[in-house]
Amino acid sequence: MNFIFDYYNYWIVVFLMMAGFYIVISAGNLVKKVVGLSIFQTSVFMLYISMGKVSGGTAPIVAEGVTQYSNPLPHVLILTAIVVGVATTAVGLSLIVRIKRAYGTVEENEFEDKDDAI
Amino acid sequence: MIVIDIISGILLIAGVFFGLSGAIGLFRFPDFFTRVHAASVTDSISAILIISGLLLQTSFDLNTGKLLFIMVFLLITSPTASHALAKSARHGGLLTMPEASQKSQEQKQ
Amino acid sequence: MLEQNLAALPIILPLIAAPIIIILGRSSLAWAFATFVSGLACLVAWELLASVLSNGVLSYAVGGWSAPWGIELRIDAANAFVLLVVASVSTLVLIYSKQSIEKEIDPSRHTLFYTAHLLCLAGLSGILITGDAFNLFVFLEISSLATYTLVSLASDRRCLTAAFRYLVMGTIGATFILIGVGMLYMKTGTLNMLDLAQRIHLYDSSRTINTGLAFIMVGVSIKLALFPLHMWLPPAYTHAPSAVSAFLASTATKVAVYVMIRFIFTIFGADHVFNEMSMGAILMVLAVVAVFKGSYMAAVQSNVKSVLAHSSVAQIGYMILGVSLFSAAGLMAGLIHIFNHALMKGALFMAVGAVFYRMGSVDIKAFRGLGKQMPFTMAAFTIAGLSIIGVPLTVGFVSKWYLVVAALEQNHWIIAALVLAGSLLAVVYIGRILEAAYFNEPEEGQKTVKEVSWLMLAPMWILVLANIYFGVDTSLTTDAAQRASEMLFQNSQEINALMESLHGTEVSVAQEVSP
Amino acid sequence: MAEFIDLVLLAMLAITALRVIFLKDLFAVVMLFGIYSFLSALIFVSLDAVDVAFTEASVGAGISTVLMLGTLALTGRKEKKNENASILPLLVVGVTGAALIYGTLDMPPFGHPDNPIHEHVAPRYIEESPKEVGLPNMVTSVLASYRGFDTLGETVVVFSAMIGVLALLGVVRREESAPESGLQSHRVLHVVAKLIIPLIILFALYVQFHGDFGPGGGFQAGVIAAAAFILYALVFGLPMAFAVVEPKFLEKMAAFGVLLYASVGVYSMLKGGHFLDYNQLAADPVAGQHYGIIIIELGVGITVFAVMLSIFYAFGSQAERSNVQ
Amino acid sequence: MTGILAAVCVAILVVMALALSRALNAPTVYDRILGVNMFGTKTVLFIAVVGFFMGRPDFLDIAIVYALINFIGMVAVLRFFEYTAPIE
Repeated sequence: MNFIFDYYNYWIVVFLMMAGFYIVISAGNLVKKVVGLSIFQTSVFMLYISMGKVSGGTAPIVAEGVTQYSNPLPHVLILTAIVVGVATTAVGLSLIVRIKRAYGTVEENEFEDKDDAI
Repeated sequence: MIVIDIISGILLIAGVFFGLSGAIGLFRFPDFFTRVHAASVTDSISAILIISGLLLQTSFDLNTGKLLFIMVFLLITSPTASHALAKSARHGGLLTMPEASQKSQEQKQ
Repeated sequence: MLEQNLAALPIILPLIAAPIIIILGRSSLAWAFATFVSGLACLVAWELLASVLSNGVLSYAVGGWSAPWGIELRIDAANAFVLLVVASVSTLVLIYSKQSIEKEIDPSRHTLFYTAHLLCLAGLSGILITGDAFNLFVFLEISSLATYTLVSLASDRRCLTAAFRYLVMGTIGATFILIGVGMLYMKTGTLNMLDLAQRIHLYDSSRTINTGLAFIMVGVSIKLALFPLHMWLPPAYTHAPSAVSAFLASTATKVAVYVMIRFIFTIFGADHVFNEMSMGAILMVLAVVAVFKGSYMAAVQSNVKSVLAHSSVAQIGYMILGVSLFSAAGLMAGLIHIFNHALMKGALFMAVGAVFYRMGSVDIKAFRGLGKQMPFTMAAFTIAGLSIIGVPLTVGFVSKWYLVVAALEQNHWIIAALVLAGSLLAVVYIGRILEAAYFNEPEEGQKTVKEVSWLMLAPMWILVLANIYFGVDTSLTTDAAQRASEMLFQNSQEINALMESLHGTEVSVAQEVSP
Repeated sequence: MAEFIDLVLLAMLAITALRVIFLKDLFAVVMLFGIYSFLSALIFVSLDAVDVAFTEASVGAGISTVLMLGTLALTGRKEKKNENASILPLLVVGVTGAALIYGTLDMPPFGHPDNPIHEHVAPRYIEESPKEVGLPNMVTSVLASYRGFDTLGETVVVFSAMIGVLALLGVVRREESAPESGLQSHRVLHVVAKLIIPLIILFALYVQFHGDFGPGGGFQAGVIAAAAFILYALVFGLPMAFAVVEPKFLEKMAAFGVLLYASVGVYSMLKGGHFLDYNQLAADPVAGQHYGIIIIELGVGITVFAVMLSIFYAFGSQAERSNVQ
Repeated sequence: MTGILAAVCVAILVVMALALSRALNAPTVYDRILGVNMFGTKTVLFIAVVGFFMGRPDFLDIAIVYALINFIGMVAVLRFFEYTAPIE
């Protein structure tokens, strides 16, 4: 029981990561692929934040009467990673807009007959 | 002190009650416009009540200001959003329940 | 001031220059400025290599915060060597790109091209010299984003789908690296690579750390386009503007190979990776398959850029093969090939870009009769092509020689034979193009063209001459590569020794307790 | 209780993610993605990562969703049925997931205070940073000072994204006066938008300069300020927004922000320190740290504001163009 | 007081779950948007209450951001429907 209590958080996060990853590699629509990519990344962020949590701790901003703080380092890393994620999303989406204009479609399997696929 | 806590508790619970009834209304009402009505009206009142309840818990510092800001903000934006949404739905051709039933009767005839 | 901060300059110079270009806003000025900055970075890289070779490892604490609390830049013989390759190729490509992109990129986007190029250079330099695992991820993303932009700048619409595929694969790879780094961090509490190496084996074969290792290896393999994760590379290099193909083919994947080497040798310890996790065998098989699949695919393409792109997959196979041999000689062969392949592929893509500049096509048909019409370009192509094949007196021969020697040293006769067989396939795909250029008459109605101008020929020929020079006088490359591989192996052995001492103490503690 | 909240939120996340897999209406997918971002930000709050929650809410749920909607307006709403659905993706995901679960088995237990990451490196940030850097918000201290180089990299990533989007889409201006632009028919929205946009900008300024003491900082402030202008552009139309902030000006502004950040580093090098060594900026190291952090946060804020807004301009102008055609 | 705050937290979570289920399975597009909007406003209240419940109410800034982004998201959705036909 203790074992489950120690790890349930990580397991659900792994499930979320895999849901996002599945959308990326299985979706035929490019917009959905990008959504999947974002979900995948967001879930990885949760893995990092989970490891920074200290039970009984509080947010790492100095306050009176608090002795136990959660770990600030994962927060810093993920702040950076979120920004990286949105940058990738923006470039990916603008590629999709251009692809739509050039090919008239954003469905993966509709490229095959016209040109090389994604 | 205890009086304030009791008042604040009552406000909070009342706020939650309205929130819950709004959520039920989201499912139970027959057409979109009545559902918007249920959601938006209860949204506003529950926001007012819950935030007032919390306001009593603060000691008139920055947090009071922030809570007031949230309340004002929600009171402005939430009805606006509902109004714009309903308007958009009307433009988009969504019908109220009486209209819809009338239309289906006309089609039958 | 410069002396003290030399280590940070290869990153900072292009990083600052990129926004300045946007503010300057004129493309002719942008070209001169970008080339100048890249040249400066090249000089700095040269200085760094010299300083590292004479004084040993250079450590630089960014922000004055010492590692592991702050971010450390760490320059040793191995990454200074690769850094020099990246910076010099970048400079040559920038010189070349002035005319090349006029033909291939819309004029309104020239400024953006130079900015993206410098950002990519900054990112690649950052990946190479940072000593912090998370900082590596940040620079990886800078270079990747710039790369997607560069690939998608071409006027052919297929570059868009190629860039998108690259973006999806690249982001998955980067996210895998992020997961892996997270797992290492979780177990050790540190992100500094040196500190990681110290603390990673505190636990006897932890499942979390081994999973982290696996994720990092898969992520890096996507970035370096190891077979079967190479699917993004051929379309990206085929449809990108020629200058971009020349730059990326000779730098981006090399940097990823270096990242793999670094993780294996300086963090996990080669013994752990190759013997306990038995990744050596997996890498070796994948590398050999990559060599043959890449070469075969190259031999059946009709688009010459596509031929070269598939050949890149094969050449990456050679590099990984060298690494997977798990010997100082093999690692040295891999490092030498990183350097040499940059020279060959850079020259080849530049030559093809020159053909595109005149002919407007890179189909193999367009090459017919070009041997007479564009003698200098095709001569450059021929020499670099011979280098890919591995003809003596070129750098390709040097790479193959060291690789075969390393394989034979470990009695891998089959591997040695396969390396030579791979060269035969290279003869086929390079031979087809040379045959078209020298022995076929141009088709009816094909336009006759002139040689390109010296601005495009000069960088191309500098690389070609380097192909010959380093093929004859191998002292510089072999010396640097040897120093680098010895250092990496020494690191790896230190980790090994640390591991043994840790487990040794654990055992002895247990023995003390048990009676 | 905290665990309970955590579990409920995680369950909601899992359901949302599963629903996204099966939905074919892309508009709904994007809406659910917005919810997913909101929920994950809530998880971050309950796991004490308030700064991260701030960023995720404004970036993931705000900017990403708006950009995705902009893309959908151009590409259509329906995902076609995938005929050649194969077992391969499921297999890949299964193997990856199994590897991850295998990896979790040796992980330090969730939330224990004596996990390795709480004992190495981080204690210095928690114990020393209020003295060494002088800020109560440790996240800001680590972000801007100890790992300032990462943050410079992050700013450059955002800048690269702008370069990428401009290279791909560019900002197209329409010459002829638009037949319809903005939400013309929604009078109430016009009034409300005029009312709250100043409030939003005020809040952005507060976030920018209060980031040293509470959650927030340059990045979040930049996004919020950009959100105010995005709201303006959405309600009144892009041409009106162009009249307020020029697209060309935004490019230079983004570049200026990066340069401002880097110039702090260069200045500290000139003063004889290492790159980004804020201790050199003033005689007193803590004061130096303070100046340094204020300037670089400003640089981050300027760049992020300019980049987010010009990315929105690029998408918005594409959408308006296709609408006219 | 903590008991009441905890109960309020749970109740708001229930409302959020209901709004979420509406957003997941909606009869019309507009119902979906309505569900998302309600989810957003309830999240704002949830953060405010949780802040007091956990004893660190100084994180109300996040609630403000939620309210703000929720509104901008709604406007973006309405704008989106100016371009595309909303009825499925």
